[in-house]
Amino acid sequence: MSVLVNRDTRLLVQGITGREGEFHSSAMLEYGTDIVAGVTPGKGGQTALDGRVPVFDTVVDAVRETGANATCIFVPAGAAPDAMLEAAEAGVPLVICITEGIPALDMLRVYHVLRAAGVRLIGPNCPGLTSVGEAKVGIIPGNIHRAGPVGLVSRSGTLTYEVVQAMTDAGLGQSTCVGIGGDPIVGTSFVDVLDMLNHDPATEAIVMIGEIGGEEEERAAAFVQREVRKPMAAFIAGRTAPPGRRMGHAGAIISGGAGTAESKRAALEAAGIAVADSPSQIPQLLRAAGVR
Amino acid sequence: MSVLVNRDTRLLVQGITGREGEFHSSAMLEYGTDIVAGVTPGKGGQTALDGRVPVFDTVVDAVRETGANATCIFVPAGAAPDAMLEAAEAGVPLVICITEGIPALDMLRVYHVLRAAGVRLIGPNCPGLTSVGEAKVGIIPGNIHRAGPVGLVSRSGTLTYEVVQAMTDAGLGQSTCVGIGGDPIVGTSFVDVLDMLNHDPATEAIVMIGEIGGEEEERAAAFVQREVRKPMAAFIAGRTAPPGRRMGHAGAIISGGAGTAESKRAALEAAGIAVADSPSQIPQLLRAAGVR
Amino acid sequence: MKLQEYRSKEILARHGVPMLAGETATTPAEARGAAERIGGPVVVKAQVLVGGRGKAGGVKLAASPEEAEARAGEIIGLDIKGVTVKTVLVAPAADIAKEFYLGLILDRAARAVTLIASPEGGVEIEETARTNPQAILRLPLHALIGLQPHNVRRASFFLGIPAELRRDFGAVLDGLHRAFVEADADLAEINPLVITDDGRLLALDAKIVLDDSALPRHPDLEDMRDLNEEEPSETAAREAGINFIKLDGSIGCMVNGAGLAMTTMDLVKLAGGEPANFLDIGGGAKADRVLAAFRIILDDPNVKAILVNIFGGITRGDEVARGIVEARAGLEREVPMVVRIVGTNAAEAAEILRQANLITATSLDDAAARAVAAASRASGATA
Amino acid sequence: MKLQEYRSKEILARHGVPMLAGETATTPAEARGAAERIGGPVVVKAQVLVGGRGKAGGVKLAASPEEAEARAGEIIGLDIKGVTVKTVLVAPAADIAKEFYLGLILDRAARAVTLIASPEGGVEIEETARTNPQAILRLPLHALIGLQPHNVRRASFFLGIPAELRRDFGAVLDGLHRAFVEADADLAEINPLVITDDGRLLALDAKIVLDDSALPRHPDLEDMRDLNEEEPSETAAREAGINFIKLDGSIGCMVNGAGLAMTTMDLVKLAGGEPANFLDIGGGAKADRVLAAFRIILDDPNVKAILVNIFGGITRGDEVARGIVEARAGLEREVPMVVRIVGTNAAEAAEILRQANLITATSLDDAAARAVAAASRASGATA
Repeated sequence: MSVLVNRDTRLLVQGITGREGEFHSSAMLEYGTDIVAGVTPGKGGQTALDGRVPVFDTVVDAVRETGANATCIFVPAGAAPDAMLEAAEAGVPLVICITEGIPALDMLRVYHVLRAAGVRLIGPNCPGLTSVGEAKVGIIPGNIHRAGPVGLVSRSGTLTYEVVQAMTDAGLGQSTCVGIGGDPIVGTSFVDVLDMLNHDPATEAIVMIGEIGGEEEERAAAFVQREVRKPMAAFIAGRTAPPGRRMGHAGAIISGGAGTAESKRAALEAAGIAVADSPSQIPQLLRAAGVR
Repeated sequence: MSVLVNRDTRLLVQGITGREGEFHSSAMLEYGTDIVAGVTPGKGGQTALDGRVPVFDTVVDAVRETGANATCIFVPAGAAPDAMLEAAEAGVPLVICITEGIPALDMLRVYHVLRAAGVRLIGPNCPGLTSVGEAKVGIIPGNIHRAGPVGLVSRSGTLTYEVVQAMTDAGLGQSTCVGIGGDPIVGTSFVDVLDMLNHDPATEAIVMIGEIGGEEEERAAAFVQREVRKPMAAFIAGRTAPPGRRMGHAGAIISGGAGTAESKRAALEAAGIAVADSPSQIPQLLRAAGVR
Repeated sequence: MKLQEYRSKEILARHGVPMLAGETATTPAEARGAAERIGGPVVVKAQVLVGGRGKAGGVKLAASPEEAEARAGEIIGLDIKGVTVKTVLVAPAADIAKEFYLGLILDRAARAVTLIASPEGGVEIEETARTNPQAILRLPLHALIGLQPHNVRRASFFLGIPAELRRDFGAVLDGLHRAFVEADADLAEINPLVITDDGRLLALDAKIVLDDSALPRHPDLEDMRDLNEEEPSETAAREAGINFIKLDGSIGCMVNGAGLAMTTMDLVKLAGGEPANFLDIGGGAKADRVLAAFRIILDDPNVKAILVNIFGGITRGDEVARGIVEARAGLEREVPMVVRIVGTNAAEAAEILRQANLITATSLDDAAARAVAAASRASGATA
Repeated sequence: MKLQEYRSKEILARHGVPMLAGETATTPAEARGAAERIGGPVVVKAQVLVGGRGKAGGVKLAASPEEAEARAGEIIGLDIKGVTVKTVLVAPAADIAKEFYLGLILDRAARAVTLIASPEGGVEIEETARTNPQAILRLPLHALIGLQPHNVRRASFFLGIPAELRRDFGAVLDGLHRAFVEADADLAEINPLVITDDGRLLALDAKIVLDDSALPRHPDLEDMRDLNEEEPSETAAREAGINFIKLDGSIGCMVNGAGLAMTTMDLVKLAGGEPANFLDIGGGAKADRVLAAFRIILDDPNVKAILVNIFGGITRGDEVARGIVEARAGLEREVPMVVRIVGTNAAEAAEILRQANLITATSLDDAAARAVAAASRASGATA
């Protein structure tokens, strides 16, 4: 078992013939993800990835011809909002958007339209997700994973890989790892993924990687206190970040005194979550909580 | 019992100090409807209807102070879309809009915003509704009713009164009578009301009054065939209407050969509904179906 | 409200839809002048709102200004389905390589503005819907965010627009959509949208139907109304705020409420008569409006009797009755009147009407039957 | 990107927000000229992006052009929280009867643009939030239909705008909203919005913060960037496409990924050091970008050691290592470098780094400790 993606995921890649799209699609195929179609307007009828994936002009065509049930978006920031809307309109129930640099007001519209349509959006500006051994969607390197009982949710990219690698090195495998993205407006929150992992029988423990900015970690803490009984460990990046500056991620900014690493740590600890000082401590915190 | 409104309805009237709003609010109060508040921007703090109803500047204020759980809108067409949005935003779950002449594109937006917010909209361009003996909201004359087992749903105003009067004269009382409105885009369809009346224990038989234009009567027929086992009678106005002309109601137009009275009659009859040639036949059709 | 082709094109051109500019003419000489200014072959097209003008001889090619004058002479004054042509549009002729249909409609079933596209342009879309429905794309647009680039791409690929014209097609569809929204249209279509032999995308014909409810906020569009194609009595009714449609029968109807007005017409027909009109006088039935309504009805010489059907509802029946009696006194022509007033004080109303020598009725069926009988007596009397 | 007051006002004025037009000046003489043109008393205001300029002496009244010149002379060159004032705004002084706060923010929690209004204008809204939270209206706007008339009414009644100014208030809020949307702002506020003694509604001060992600589609707004208030190294980084923020420590950091870059800084601090910067070099870590990043880091004379932390992920570690070695060769200044490369071919990468005399580390904690140690050795050596 796993959450969001698994062996039944029939993946469409929007922007499959672009440099990024092609490169990461190839890595996904190699991991074993079932990529059934690509979309690049104007290249309908061609194939991508050495003839292994048919390309369509529109998402509607791709879904009709291949039964795709999830899409991974690699198109540039200017076109990504429309790509997400196109996927939703075509009835794709799961949209994973890797693209970074999407204007926030564009994302507000997309967020609300997709939500009203009942579409699950992961990202944007996220590394994607992996259900270990089943399917990998996005840009997380496949070779850092090892199958096991720990679910992970994170706002970061390489920091997530760091934590996953540390767990794998310590012999702690993962069920599903989800990068929700570093933008102020993302489709799926910590709480959403925590809820899924909490109900996933394959997940016995949960790791959460947060960072400064916003209040989603605090909301997650409140949710965990109320709902989650599985062992948890967490890390919050940005204790040394100065206020009022965007730390790379559009969403990582301390403003008006809110969104500090300290307030997030405090909220998580108050919810009974073990918070690490360094990513390398995550495995030992999990071990201490009895995770094998 | 009844549908949509009853003794627990705490009604707000938007536009209560206007000519129409005041006149009909007075008639509603007289009928026994519990009008708890009015809204007229700029007249907050005053009272209406001889001091019987407090007036507020905004719907939010009115709801907070009086617990209003339904609103009846009498404001002019230019301001009515905003009045509906205001009611929805303030959390009023039931909006009845009497106003006619609202542009269709305005209604499209309002329809979708209210729907996403889970707000039930009746109208616009409708006479309102009466749950006989409990509450009357809108402009249907109260004195034509008699309490009883027949539910009614209609796209018209005075034609509805005609049918109700005919039933009352024949000794057939009504449970709830709903005018859904004559515009092309209305919040509540025949099917919606038929579904409610079908589940209402106080309603033993149903009368449906349609007219030319659109396909809602045909959809209603399909629904009735599938779901409704209560006796039904119907009337469709506009057998003599020429195609391509709006017959008063913005929605009453035969276009491209669709929306004729004949196609609607045929659909209703195929669904087992007795269709009258004249409103005056409705009571005898109900009697023939065993309604007392 | 339907707009003439040249008006529709005016609006679309404002939103950047590419087309060959033309000129209107109301005389053959004007048409010749227009053709001279345009240069080259032109099309002379009758500006009428009824369909099928091509088959009726209302659209003709002309190779020269002289020919344009001659063709305009044939078309102006032509009767097309009861409408006399007053104006023609003289526009440059185009060499057509491919024709498409592109339209937006207010789609009540989908509760959306729906994009309709077909590679079978130049024929009515209803015709294509019957003969080749799979050649039509129906794409409801999102009601809150409108036309999106992916909608445009979908239409473009469906129509098979060549790659080099896709950007232009996007501009056409975007312009059509903005025109639809800004004019508060019920329908806006380009038919045909063509690709010319030299590879340009052009709107050759256009039709816009406006939402009557939105006209009050578009006085500039209201000014585009073509009174030539409206019954004078309907113009008068509109100006008096009365919903009125002229029909061919002999029984004038005056009713409050649109549904009840249609029903009244239906019952006249059921009683063996023919309604002369649809007339909804609206709420209140005030004396001045009643008088205006009577005048509009009686303006039609075919009218032999009038059926008044007022469901008083909350208004008092006796007041309505007095208004009717008063209004009748001001009329120039007298026909039998059957008046039915229901609602508060209906009995007092009936008494007032009887004293004024009006025929009364309690049931609507009865009122219709009496009106039909009165009209047939009146026809007999005048025959 | 934060905009200066006069830039923010420029944008709001374009959207019809009423204000007293002023002029900017960079010398006392220019300020005098501006005051002469304006006539009457003026306010001279330092144009800086840091808060609290009033308390710092950056805002002064002047009754005459002479006085304006003198006040400008005091303000220009003033150091406000580390920023040297280069520009002042000279604007007509207003007689204030009432002050309000009116703002729009991108509200991530509500996933909406949220309207914020308070009758306590002239103070920072965060201050009011602490001292008198019930004096603040927070109203999330509908994300798909935006500001609606009922939102305006609610704000207007909340603020107690007098009836005769409600229409003007609607125009102000509407203009603020259009400015917010069209500029792709994160924040747009008018503080204070005032009613003057003679009953006019005016925006006396304004602040707009733009969404950096949307700047590429607003080249005109990008041009409003004030390089005077940006570290030159940050300007260079931005132009090189590198996410860089200068800090006060001695350990330069070069990391791929924003979250990992913050974590690296945190671990430097945890190991007893102080990070000299945040630097996210992005994906791929190409040689030319690595070189640019090194140069930007080393431009800071405080930097005594560099910590490079690259999680290779899908890119190959040996390629990254070669890029780093190559870039290092092109540097003018040499400091100890601790390089950690994780991912594909990490062992080969470590070998390449060792051969080039770079300090390597496998764990991030270890890398941070080594960097702190190297920096403290280097500080000792130079001291």
